[in-house]
Amino acid sequence: MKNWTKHTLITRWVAPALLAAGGLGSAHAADGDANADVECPIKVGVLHSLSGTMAISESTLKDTALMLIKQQNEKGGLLGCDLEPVVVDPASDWPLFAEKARQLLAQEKVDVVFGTWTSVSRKSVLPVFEELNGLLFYPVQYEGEESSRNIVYTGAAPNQQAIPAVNYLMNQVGIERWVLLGTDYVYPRTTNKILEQYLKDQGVADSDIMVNYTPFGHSDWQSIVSRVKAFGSMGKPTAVVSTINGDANVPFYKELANQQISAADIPVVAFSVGEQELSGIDTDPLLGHLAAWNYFQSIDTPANERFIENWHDYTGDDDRVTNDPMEATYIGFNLWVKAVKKAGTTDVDTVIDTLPGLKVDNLTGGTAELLPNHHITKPVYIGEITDNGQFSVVWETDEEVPGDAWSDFLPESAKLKADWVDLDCGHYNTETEECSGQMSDMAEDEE
Amino acid sequence: MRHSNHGPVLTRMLGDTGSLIFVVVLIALTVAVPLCNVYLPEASALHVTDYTVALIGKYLTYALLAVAIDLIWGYCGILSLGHTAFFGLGGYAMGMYLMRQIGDRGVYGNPVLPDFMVFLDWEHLPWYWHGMDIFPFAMAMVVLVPGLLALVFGGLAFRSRVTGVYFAIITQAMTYALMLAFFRNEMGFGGNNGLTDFKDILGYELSADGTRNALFVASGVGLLLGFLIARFIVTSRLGRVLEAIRDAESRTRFTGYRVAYYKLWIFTVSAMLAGVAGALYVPQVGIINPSEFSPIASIEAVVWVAVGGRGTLYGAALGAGAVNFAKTWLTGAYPEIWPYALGILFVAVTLFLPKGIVGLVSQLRRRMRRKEPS
Amino acid sequence: MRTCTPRGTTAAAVLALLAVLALAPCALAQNNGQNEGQNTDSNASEATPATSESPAPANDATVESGRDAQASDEPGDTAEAQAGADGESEPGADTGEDEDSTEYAATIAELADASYPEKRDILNRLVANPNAHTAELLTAFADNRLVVRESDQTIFVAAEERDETYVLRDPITFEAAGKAATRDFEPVRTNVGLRGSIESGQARLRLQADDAETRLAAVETMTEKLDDTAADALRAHRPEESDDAVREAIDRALAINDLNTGDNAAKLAAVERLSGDFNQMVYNRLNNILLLIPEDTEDRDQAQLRAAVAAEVERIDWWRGVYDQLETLFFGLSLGSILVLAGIGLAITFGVMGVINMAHGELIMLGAYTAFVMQQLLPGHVGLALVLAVPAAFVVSGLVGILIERSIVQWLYGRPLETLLATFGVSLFLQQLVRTVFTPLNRSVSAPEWMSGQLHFNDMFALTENRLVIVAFSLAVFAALILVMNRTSLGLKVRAVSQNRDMARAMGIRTQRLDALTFGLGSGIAGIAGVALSQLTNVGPNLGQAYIIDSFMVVVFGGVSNLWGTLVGGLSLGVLTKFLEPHTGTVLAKILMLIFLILFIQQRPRGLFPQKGRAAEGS
Amino acid sequence: MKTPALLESFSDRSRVFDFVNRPAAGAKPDVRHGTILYVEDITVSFDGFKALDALTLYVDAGELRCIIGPNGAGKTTMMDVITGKTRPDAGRAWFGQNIDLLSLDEPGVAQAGIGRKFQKPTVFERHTVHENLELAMAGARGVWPVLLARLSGEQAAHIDETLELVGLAERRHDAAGSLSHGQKQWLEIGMLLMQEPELLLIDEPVAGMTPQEVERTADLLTRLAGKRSVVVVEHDMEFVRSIARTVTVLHEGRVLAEGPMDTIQNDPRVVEVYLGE
Repeated sequence: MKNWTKHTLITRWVAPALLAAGGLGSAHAADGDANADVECPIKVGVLHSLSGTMAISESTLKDTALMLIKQQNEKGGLLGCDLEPVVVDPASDWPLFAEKARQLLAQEKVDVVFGTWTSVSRKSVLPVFEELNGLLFYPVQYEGEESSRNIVYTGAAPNQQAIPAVNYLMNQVGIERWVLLGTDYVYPRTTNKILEQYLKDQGVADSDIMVNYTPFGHSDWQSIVSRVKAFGSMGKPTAVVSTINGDANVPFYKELANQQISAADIPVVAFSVGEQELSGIDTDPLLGHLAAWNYFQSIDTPANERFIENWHDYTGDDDRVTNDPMEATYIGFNLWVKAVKKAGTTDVDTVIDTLPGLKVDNLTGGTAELLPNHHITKPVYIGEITDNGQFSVVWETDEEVPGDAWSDFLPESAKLKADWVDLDCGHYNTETEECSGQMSDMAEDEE
Repeated sequence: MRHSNHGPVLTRMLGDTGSLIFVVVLIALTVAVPLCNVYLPEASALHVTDYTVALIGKYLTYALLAVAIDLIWGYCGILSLGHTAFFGLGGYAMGMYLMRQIGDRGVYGNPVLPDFMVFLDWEHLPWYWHGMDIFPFAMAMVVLVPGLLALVFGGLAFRSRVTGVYFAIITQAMTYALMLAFFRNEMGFGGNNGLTDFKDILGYELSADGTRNALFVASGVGLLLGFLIARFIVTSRLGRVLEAIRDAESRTRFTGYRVAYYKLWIFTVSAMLAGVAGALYVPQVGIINPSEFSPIASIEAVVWVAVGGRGTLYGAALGAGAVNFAKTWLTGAYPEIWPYALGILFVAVTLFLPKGIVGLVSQLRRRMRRKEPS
Repeated sequence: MRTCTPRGTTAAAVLALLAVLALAPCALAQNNGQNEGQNTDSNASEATPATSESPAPANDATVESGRDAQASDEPGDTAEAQAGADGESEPGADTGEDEDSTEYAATIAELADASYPEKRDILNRLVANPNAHTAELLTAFADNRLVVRESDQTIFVAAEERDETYVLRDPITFEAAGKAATRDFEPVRTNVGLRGSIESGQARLRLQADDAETRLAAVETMTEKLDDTAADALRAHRPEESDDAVREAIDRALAINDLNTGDNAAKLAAVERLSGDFNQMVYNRLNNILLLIPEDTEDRDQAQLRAAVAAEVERIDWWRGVYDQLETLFFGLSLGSILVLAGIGLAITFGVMGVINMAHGELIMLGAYTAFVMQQLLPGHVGLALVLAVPAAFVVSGLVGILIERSIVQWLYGRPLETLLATFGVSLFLQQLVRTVFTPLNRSVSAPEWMSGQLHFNDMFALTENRLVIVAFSLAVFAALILVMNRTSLGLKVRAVSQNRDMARAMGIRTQRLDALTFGLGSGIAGIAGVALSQLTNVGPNLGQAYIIDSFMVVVFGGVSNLWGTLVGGLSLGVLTKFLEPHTGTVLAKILMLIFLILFIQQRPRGLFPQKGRAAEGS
Repeated sequence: MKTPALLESFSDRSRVFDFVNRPAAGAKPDVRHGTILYVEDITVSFDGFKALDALTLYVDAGELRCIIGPNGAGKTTMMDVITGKTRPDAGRAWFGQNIDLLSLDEPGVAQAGIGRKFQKPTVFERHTVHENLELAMAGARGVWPVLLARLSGEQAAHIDETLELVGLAERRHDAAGSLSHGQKQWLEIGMLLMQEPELLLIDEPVAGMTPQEVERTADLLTRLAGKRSVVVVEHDMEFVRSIARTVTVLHEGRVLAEGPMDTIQNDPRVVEVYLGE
């Protein structure tokens, strides 16, 4: 904690110096006094799809954000101001995400945005956030390989989800043969690349790894499941590591059940199937299959209990489940609130400088600390699907795992590191010792 | 009022009041918006924000796509439900150029390979990426790739006289196949994430105000040129032939016109226009991704034309603007109900405004004129 | 042979059944069995309603063939009953009791902080040296009822009470050990692998059962998870076994084991013994032998063994090839039948009426939601609800279809492209309607028993029942539709109108009413397709969009307005895709199919079975 | 296996795509032998039904030929074969001595100099009368020439002339769809004339016309003959009698009888199948 503030100060000397040197009047009072810089109400953008294919996942996060805002307002708001949510619908349309992000930042002049789910939507808004110097909290597990000054990643990086899950299967279940099934897009591709490398490092032979990709919304899993079954019947314990996305999961699990592959035969560990996805599946045939997350609704802590209760009150539906991206939204929101309180302003630059090093409680009894690479520390849980559509935790990491923006298992990526405190760079090349590419960040700081 | 192909070309092309108004308004818009953005203070009521510039710029490219669709649907009766395929291909060609422009400023600092290839362990640049760093070459591809696809696809379809709904449906198949193909990461187009995080174009930073306004003007000029080309075609005798094909294909054939060539020609021209629209679109929205190929997107584009009024060209452009404006506005103002509004709009337009907004306007004008004398 | 129930809960189901049987003679009020642990006065009043309820879930569990594993960890008397029922499993626990029980207790204590592999090891030791309550202990373990007291790492068997308290028992003697607050305890975690081991441990204990069938089942379970421990246990049991069938099963298991561990002669004998056995494990082990013996071995015995094994493997491989092809064919047919189901309604609205109904997918979606609603209305009757959902979905989607026709489509006849636009609007509207009513989340539609198993031909070839049902269902729908079109006056009129509207009208057919009915028919069938799809895929607002393009492709491929074309087209597209898939991958297969379709339409612009006559020229 | 063949066929056909420089019209028919149309042994069958059964027919240059026959005799099918719409199963059809009609498609046939008027008047209803004639006007038919085409004074005069001839000068700027049935028939004849064909195939030209119009049509057709060859299919016996020099009777896809009207009228076979009804 102390360290961070020291670093923050070092990086922050630029702004005051500029002020002093040129009296460049209009520059924001980066460290200025609180009230001068806050315009009431404080606007909070919510950028989640409410229609289209992603609505199924994202609309819940919109509700979560609105609930958190409401609660904050009931507690008296922030810096004496009420928070005002600005909700827009990017309609699962990626260019529309960029447009809506621009609208939030340029027209609505929001102070912070909570939003996006898919990698492509994040990639679509990233240039906008960097250009207009906004602040986005991104709440979903993703493939890593990114760290932007203007984005805070509160979901899991691959080392906070995929690798621990594989470790569990390897060491605790004794899996020797691996099927990596994924939807054909960047998250599964990258995750599987990382896992393949990791497995090979652990001495798994090439012939014991099967990789298969399917298109989005793939619904006919007969042949693939049958091949998995054959692959898994060669005498070695086999598991499926699934990065299958959204809609394709239900038919996949249904086909597993149809071909009577139980979790005891070939367990499936999924990274995109949580409580909410389960609520759309008949879980009876899925008992015992696994998911790796940083949060489960079933984890029994007072904080989580309260959160679930609030959620049920807010939605008026006692059957609504909670899930990992909701917790990530919760953590992100609290981090932002804490940073704003500490900085005494909602000014984006100040908040970004204040954020690293802040710690907030997560819902599972630990703490989430925002690291200099704009990722957070997270505990990893492996849960088995139970018959009430929940997960029972079968394994967890001893302590929180720090999120790694650049994977150590991809040759090019291993050289990079992100550090927004000391290095002020999202992709610092440790071999050449310089911040590769991306002049826009530099340009911004000079302004 | 029918246009006639006598007299000077310009009179012929702009002889129609609607087209004339459209061209004037378009030129005014192309000039005024950047000026209002740059020179008027933010406090001014007439100031146009960056956001609005980007937004209208996007509408302009959509309008060009709509003009391209109207050219074949409104004048030749060819309903393509896969026209965003050409739009997308043009967009990808431009995206590839922009990607190559990043050079070694990507996060991995690789001077040749785009980032998404680096972390997926690609060793060489695929052959079709070569040359895309040269602007003129890339721009040629913007036109040639969609044109070539249209030529091959159209050649196959028109030669064997695939028409009407059959044609509409195989164009859906075409764009659907392209979408699936571009989603594949092995294709080397960035898969689902597509191409994004562009830095600059022709050395100018994309996020700079000047560049944005220049792109806006380019879109305006692009639409204007596209519109004029389309007008030139439809007011020529060729336009008559196209309409003849639309109304009585078989009769046209017996009159000695090789219908398949005409269709193929206009289809290819239209595809090229759509490609240009896509190329102008990409740098302004900052991303190109396979969802541009989605069959639904193509249907939506056809809907713009229907809403605006088919067979007038400017109506198509108007429709594209109107529907997209409605979408922008509703997704912001009424996020929960906008699909209802859009759905009802489509139904209402087809039921009550068979000739679209343009038809409504001329109907009103006729009614006014009828009142005047009395 | 596999059973339909997930294996993890089978044991629980059996126990629950036994519990109910044991309880049956007693009147519900006489809860003598549950004496210890919960006899304070304050609890008594609560305990009574709780126990009077308890047989009910247990009963349910029986009816639903043991789905509800939770039922068995409720009342204390269930455990008692199990103990009674499993009472016979007390072999050799009397000798050297003291030492054994100390070691036994120590073994159990190790569970407190063991990793999963260690737990498996502990389990094996417990089973190898059981006491009277081991079976009970394993059941509790599998049901996650073993807990560790955090203060001193002591293990207990717990039953959760209300008010966050546990009723505790000693894990060795199963004597009551008082009550305590749940927060002081951590569960001893199990995972699915461990539960599998527990199950085979239980099976090993059941080898001593009186009932031959139980023993047979135990042997089969052990064969499935055959390892050295299991093989040793089986070998030890072999001489005691009296039942022929069980002996046979044991011999087979031992032969399989011999393939790995036996000497040359034993292996050779095993190969002969197992000839014609398609079991996967046999195949793997045979292949292993091939790998271990070099092809040009000098040793004559080895060479002989190798030859025998190679011949057997070749034979199995041949059959595998045959079955693989059969399986692929079936996969193709089942995919095709889905395409047919999705497309057949469209063949009527699009093919016969010439209406491009972009909302067709949403009508399918409505059918799927109808299945969901029916299951909500009839909780506990999964299958019945699904069967009733078929006519219900027909009515719902049919009525919506008629509504669309009357309000929109009827004004747009002869303008197919305008219809396309308007119905596209309708599809947006319906999607959002469903989002508003049912939320954007997917809904879960359960599969009935008779649709969630496999039709098991042999160890190599099994067909999934739900696919079989759906193939049969789509054929039935198709047959019914053909009957309607060819044998009823409605069908006659529909065909008449589709060929010549004016003439039909002149002959007194009320074309307006007929249009509405025809559209309703096509839409209703889309609804039925939705019920079938609810068994295979997401029931969500986007369901329709996923199928609309495929539906159009099938209809166009088959030839518009020809129902047989739709059938042949759908099935052949399905089969073709499935035979392509292994070679090209899923995505490429789909792309190739689309390209094939484009080229096909180019060659035969009117589809597989073109309609003849002038009406076809119209569009 | 199939793909290369397909590709080949495509690349093969792609040579035809070279439409840009295609000559506007084909060569003129060679009629030095005095015969302009040779139809020999043409057979067409639909699902086993023989619409034309080894039909043989010759038309002389400058002749006005009437073809009659009961419904289903094969008259329209014969026209379809000649104009490239229907491919016969067997037989030959030549236009003059040098043009193989069976190798041409509809536009090819039209460009070679055969004009066709349909039974039901088919004009471009949404175009004006003037535009209809302009579209039909003989001249380049390639895409680029048409795109850049402008109406020369000579061509405009020609159109005016034709407008006068068909009596539609007053209505030149009206949409063709607004014309009466008879006017449409005339417009279509006018379009035929604009095509400047060597051979006109005219299917029931006077259906739906008033007696005056019929008379004018007869007059027009008679005047055309000599300069061009005309084949008229007609049911109206009065009309046929008024114009015909040679009449061919088709029945069940074959020529039943051929000769001057008087002879035909008295032919017992003809009377039996046709006139007798």
